[in-house]
Amino acid sequence: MKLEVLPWIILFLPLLSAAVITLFTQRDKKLSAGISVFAVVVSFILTVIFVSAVGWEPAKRELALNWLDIGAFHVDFGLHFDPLSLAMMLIVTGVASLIHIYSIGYMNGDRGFSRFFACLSLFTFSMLGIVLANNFLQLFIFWELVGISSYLLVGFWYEKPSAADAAKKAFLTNRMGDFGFILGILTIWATLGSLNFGALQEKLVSDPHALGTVATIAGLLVFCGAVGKSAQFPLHVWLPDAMEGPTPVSALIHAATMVAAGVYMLCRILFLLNAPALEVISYIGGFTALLAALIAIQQNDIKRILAYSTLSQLGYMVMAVGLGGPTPAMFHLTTHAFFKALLFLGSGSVILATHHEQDIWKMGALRKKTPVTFWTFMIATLALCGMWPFSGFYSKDSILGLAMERHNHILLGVGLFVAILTAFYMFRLVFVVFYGSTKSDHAEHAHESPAVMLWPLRILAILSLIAGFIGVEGIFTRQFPAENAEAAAGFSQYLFAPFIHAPWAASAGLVALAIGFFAAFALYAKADKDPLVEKLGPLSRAMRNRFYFDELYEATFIRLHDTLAAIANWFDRWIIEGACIGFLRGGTDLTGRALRLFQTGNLQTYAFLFALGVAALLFWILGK
Amino acid sequence: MALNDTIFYIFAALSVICGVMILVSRNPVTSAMFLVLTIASLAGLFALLHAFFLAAIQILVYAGAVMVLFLFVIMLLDLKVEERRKIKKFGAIAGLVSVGAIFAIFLKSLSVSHLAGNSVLTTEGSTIELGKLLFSQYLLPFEIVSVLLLVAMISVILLSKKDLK
Amino acid sequence: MNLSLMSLEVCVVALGLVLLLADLWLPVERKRALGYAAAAALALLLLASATGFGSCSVQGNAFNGMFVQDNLSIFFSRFFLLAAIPVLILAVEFSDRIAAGISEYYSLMIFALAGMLFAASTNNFAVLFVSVELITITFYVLTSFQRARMVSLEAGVKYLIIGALSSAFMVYGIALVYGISGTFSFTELAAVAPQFAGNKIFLFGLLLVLAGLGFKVAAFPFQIWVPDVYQGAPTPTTTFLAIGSKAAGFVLLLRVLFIAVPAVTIHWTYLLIAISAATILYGNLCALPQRNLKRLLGYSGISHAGYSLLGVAALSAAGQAATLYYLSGYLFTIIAAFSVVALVMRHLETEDISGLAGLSQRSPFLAATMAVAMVSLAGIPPLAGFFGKFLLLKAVVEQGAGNHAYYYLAFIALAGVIVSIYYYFGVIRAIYWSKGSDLSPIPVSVPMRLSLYGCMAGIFYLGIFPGPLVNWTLEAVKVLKF
Amino acid sequence: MNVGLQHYLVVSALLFCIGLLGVIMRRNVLVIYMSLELMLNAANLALVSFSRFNNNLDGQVFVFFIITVAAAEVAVGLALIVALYRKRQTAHVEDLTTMKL
Amino acid sequence: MSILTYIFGLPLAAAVVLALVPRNFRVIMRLVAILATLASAVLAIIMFAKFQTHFAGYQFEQQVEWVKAVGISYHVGADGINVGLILMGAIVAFAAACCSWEIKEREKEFYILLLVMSGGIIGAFASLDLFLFYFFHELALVPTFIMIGLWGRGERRNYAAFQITIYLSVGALIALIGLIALYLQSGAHTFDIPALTDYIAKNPLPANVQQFIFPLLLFGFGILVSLWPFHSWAPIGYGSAPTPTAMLHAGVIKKFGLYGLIRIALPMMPHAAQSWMQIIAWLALGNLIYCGWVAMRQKDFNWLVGYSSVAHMGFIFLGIATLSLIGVTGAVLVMVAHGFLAALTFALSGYIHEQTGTLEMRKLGGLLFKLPFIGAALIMAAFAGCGLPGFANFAGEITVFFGAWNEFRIVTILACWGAMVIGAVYMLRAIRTMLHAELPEKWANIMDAPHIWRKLPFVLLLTALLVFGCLPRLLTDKIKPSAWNIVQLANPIVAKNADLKTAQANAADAAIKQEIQNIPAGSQSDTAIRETAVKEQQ
Repeated sequence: MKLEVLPWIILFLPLLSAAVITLFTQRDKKLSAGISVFAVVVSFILTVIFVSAVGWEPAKRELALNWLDIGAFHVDFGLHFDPLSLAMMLIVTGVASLIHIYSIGYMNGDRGFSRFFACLSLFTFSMLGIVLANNFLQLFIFWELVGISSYLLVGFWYEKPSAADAAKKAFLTNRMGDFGFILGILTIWATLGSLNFGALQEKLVSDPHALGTVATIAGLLVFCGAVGKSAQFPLHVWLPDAMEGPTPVSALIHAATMVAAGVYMLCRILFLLNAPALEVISYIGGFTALLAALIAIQQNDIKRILAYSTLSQLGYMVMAVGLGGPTPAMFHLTTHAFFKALLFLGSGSVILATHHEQDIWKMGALRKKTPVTFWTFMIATLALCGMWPFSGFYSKDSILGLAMERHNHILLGVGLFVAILTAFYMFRLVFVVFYGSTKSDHAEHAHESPAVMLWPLRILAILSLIAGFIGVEGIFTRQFPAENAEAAAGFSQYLFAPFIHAPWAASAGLVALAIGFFAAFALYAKADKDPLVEKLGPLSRAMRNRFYFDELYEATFIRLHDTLAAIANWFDRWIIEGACIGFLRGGTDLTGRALRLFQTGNLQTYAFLFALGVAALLFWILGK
Repeated sequence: MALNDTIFYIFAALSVICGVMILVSRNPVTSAMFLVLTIASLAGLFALLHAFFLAAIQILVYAGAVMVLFLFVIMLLDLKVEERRKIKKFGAIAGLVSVGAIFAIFLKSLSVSHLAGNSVLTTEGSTIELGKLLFSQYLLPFEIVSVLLLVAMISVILLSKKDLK
Repeated sequence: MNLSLMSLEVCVVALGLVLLLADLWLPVERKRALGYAAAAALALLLLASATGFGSCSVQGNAFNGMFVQDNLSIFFSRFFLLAAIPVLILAVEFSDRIAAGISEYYSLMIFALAGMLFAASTNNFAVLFVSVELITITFYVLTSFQRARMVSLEAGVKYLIIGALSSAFMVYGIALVYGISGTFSFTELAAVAPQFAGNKIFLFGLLLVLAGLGFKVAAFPFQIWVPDVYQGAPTPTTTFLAIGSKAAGFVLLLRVLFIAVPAVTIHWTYLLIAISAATILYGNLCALPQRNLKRLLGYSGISHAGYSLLGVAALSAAGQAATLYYLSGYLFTIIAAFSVVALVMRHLETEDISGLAGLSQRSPFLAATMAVAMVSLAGIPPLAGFFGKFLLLKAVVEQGAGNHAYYYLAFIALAGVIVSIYYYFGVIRAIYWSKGSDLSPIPVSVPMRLSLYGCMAGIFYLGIFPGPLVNWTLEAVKVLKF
Repeated sequence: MNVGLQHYLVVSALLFCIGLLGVIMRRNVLVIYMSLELMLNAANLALVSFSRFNNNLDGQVFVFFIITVAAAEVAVGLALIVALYRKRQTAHVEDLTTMKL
Repeated sequence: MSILTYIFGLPLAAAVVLALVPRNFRVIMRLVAILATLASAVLAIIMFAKFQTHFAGYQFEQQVEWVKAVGISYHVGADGINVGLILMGAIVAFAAACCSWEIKEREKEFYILLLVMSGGIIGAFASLDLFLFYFFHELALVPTFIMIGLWGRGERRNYAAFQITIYLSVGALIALIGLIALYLQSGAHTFDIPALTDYIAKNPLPANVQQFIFPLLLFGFGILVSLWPFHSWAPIGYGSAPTPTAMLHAGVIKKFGLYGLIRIALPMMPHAAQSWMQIIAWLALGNLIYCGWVAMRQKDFNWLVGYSSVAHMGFIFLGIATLSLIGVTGAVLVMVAHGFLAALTFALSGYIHEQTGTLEMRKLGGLLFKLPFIGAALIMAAFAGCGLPGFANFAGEITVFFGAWNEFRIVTILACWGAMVIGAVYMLRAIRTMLHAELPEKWANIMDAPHIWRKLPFVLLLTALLVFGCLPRLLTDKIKPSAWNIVQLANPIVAKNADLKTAQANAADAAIKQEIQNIPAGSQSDTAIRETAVKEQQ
């Protein structure tokens, strides 16, 4: 078998499984799950084989088939291999494999079991498509396909109105981002005449000003896509709602992979972005990180806390890209994929343990009852908060270091403050859920999850622990050579690298962690209800209400659109249909009725009209 | 020629006045009588135009047959004086205006048109001449008219049958 | 004198006489079937004419040029014969509603037909006058034939008065035309007309003649009698009036305008356009709120006269041919429509559209026939009405390049078609989707069924295979100027 | 001024118009019918005078046809009116409006 | 005889056969209708498969004299522009015949009308003679009216039937005037489209004549396609139509006007076309945005779909307005895609209506529980409707955007908004209200499509959407050469500049293909013979 066939198999195997499940094995739940898991695991294994075969060479390789070719509009369906995409493939198939396995346990007994796996497979296919896309339009196509999968999975329990609404909201919000995205693609295509990343890069390398005046706007328009998919401010509102989906979905799509696609895409098209665009991107990222972290402090739903945490971390990544550091961004993306997936899966385990209870104030003291969950959750929390030597420490440090390197003190400050907040809200969560007293019956009768769910937790825990110092960063540096690259050679060097490269950032990060931890400990170690609600007062309410963004959008944007729709509808009904057509109809009818009045039935009238007709006829011809 | 002119004016005035009387008299019998007079004066004009045969026919057929038919019907139906219903003024005025318009246009056209008007008038509407023409040149319409008369005959019989079987 | 040219007309007149005579000897109960015999005889004559038997299709003049037999007259004589056959069959069907003199009814129809045949061959104002009178006077009687019904008599009187009025105008017009030109003959008139084209009395006379013929074809503003007469007359009469009398008007109009005085006609572009447009609009608009089916068909008849006038107004051979084509399509369509009306409304006092309700259950055949007829009248393919309208529009638009008024005319015609679709589909709606209370089946006799089949075949044939007739109409109008 | 063709034509037109007015303004069907006869007679006068001044007998022949046709028409018309009267007991046009609009 | 004649002749012949079948043989009538449309669909697929890609001329041609005096002939043929439409028409006709289960009364009339409609519209797409083209379209149009009136639903169906009848007749007649004027002004004395096009290409019409005729065709055809603001017949019409009628009309017949614009108006009146395109683009925006907004406010699902189908026409108009190869190709692609989509959506809504008796969205909800298959198909249709990739609509719409971007920047941006956001809003809202959330008690007894035969039409249409969505080149490679011909005629300047390279490539391509064509082989022999004949003439 040729090596070129492998990626196609990797890509299409999940799709095939989705199709087979949908068409043939809807009834047989076990078989469906088996097919789906088999497909994604095989994809993962093949990816590993492929990666080991081709290595991490930055040399670009492409496989392409022509998809559409009309004049200047030429779109390939191509696969693009470089360290960026290969690493992302590994992450996607790997995390997806684990979550697929986890889902067997989590979704056990659900009536949409087969459907769930079909959608999950479809998602895996779409996500791989984004990763492998070699041109803008293909990227856009898969971009939309992950949107579909997300919609289907968020609305998986469609009988719940909140889930159905959340799915719709997620999709529509994403669509607004995609609107900018497609405009960006159009602009770039119209200016540079190509959609292929390689070709575009070549053009821009040979002539950096090829985009001319539209450079900034094109970059920002493309960034819009990332804003939507990665839920950056101002389109961040959909992600917390998307937690209505089953927890594995939150873990896979709304934590590990899909939401990271925006960051991935920005790295992929980094060559297009000029300085002003990057600046905007970095500030949007920073602001999102801050905003989300603040909101997370006062959330009580375990998944929502994690969702805001995700937002916040995505903000970090986007900020990193904006600061011109794709490597830190991708590094953080990788580690975040592991520990955030782990956190979600852990929370899923907790939720399952407490019989679908999601309010953290109704849990408590779960440490003993769900030990595996607790320990893995703890590892993930530490990773997220940036505790040495957990993976999050390294990746977060690289971002903070980048900010410092760029002398962007505002963003550095934001980053550190967010790090404090992160530690605070995560430990708040840990203390309330796992320590303290049991706060409800469900928590009283909690039990540990089945093994099929615990093994993915364990594997992810290991990954969260080690991902920071096994050289992940190195993969990305191959693609984006750093300015002062010092290739770390060995394991121990990796382990202590941050302290050597950017000691200030590393220690500042650790200090921030400590501040956050102690604050949380002080406030929540024994609390039965949230003390901050009273202490912060209105601020707390604002935080709990997500700073009223939903309401704001509801009142402005959605209201505006609905008003326009109402006006259009009114116009259509009363002006076009009513006035114009009604006038024509009524006018014609009335004319008919009026003309008919001449037919009085009276001979004299008839004779008179006849004579009048003759007179008119004569006058017409002879009257002049 | 003065005599002819005088006769013309007399007959013309007579016919027009009688025509107006048809229009204005309330009793159908009176109208019919005035129509007879008009027809008779027209016959006079025909004679003046040397259409002697037609003048005779006019009297015989029209005044003699047609008008008698009319009177007969009037008597048969025992038509009284037209009831004095309110005359629709608007109708009358509109009628007058439209007819007036036709007449005005006719006069105007007449005033600007060149008429053939031969100075030497040779036509004599004698029976022989007419007969010749009728049975040679105009044989076809003549025959068609015969069919027409047949139709009229059948029709009248049909329409006047008292019982509807 | 070439009398043999008139063999067809002579035969028809003879047929009328034979019918009258046969009436004397036939027992009452068999008089009804006389109509079938007459129809069969006419069919034979039509066959003779179509096959060129005898001198039915020999071209030439007779009676010192008063009578011409050319392609136009041959076309129309076949047209009239074709129209008369189903009308007679319908009359037989209708005979139970005619109290007295059914064989006279047939023979009067035959005489009217003779009048039309003469009209088709007219080449002289004298023949024009007497043939028009023959047709009109016969129709006075035919209209008021249902003496038991008040409306029939009322329609008869109305037709009589307005008809006589129009005759008076026409006669006066003929007098003036004769006075200026000194001749009644179309041929001679054509030679001298150019020199009188500016003579106002001459034009005055021609306009009065036009008014008289306008009455016959039901052109605006001389259309006022149509609805009342169509409504009141016995349905076979209405049918014959709608197609025969109207077509006779058209052939005379064509002959006068395009044979006798083409030199004048050419100046009347706008007049003809206006008449045509007004006729179309008036007919269609008035039909819109109409509930009485016969009256509705009357109004629609006005509009169809308007459409046919499009071809006249176009002042081109294509237009004249289109008029002929359109009339041919109208022939089948209107006969089918009126036949259905006569059959369905047999026992109803008024011919309200609601009487059609449930027809699709009572007699799917009649329902389908009526629907096809309505669709054809509305001018929708693949039926005759469509191709006719297509040819007419084509002729009109063709003139549009030279005179933009024709474009407006085309649009007015379109507006008319649109309006007409509304009421024609109203009829279809009544047939198919109103629930009727009376669900008794409607019997249809075999000859009637054959006649309706014939009409349907004609409607479809002219819609789908227009080629032969188009060629023939183009041949027929070659005698006309332009 | 010598009496010429114009004079005859004016008279004939006058009669024609009077007849027309009669048709329009009178209510009795019989009178209307008489007015129509008057109109035909006006035409006759025109024809005869044209015939005379054109030195052409055709006009007179035409008058002959008109008279014949008019006679036939009158016969039919009167029969019709009589039939109507029998049915409706009226000869007024205003009563003949069962069909309208 | 050309295969095309069979494709539309079969349904028409079946209609005649049905007329002779007694009224109570219901199964036979249904069978005849389904078999006839199936055969026609299979033939259409064969024809599509045999179609020579990259060949710009007409294939499967047949020409027979009809009315010689007027220059009308029976002339059918397929090129890239109509090959997809014919295929789409035939498949949709089959699906519509399958969906005629819901008709329970007067089946005979219904099936006859349905077959006439199917045959008529496919015939209209296949014809290469102006008169025939119009003739067949009207033939297909009339049954629509009767079907809405007779088998329609809702209280306003009468009004709807008349509204659609009158409105569409207005459009058709205006277009007829335009066509006649075109025929007359060209001076070619033929209604034959290829001949006329060639003739006009050599003897262009004067500018003022073009300016006169083009609006007639534009607005005449525009009314037929529900060009804003002449769209108001569509929602009410589709809202009241029986399912098969709505499927055929919205899916297939509506494309006639667009096809006419592309086939006739653009190549024959380039001057006018260029000057009108700005206006068309803005009107297209009226469709896309305005009708999208109106759709957002609809309470009845069929009305919503009606408005959405109106909105989708905006893409096609926008594509046409570009007068560029990409735009026109995209427009044709959307035409085909939307045909399948509209038919699918109406088939689904018809199924739901049959089960629940209402399409008022507020009364529905949670239907996905009971109707997993139908619901899933509806969701997919909604996805296709808001332009998600994987479905043919996406390929078409995106192509249109790429074509329009350089010509009408602002319009394209707004159109994107309409496509990406507004379309998604109303489609997803509908899904949300109808399929999601709790199932009301009263719909507890509704049934999903029970067996494969009931599912067949939906599956077929979905498959078509997916196949062309994933492999758009199946269509675009066929469309491209023909679209190129048209664009060259319609917009020589742009064509020369923008697409020069493609043109040369295409020309070379076509030349090679032509060489191949010249060897008479099997089924292509008629085309090949025509080719040779052309050469000989030269």
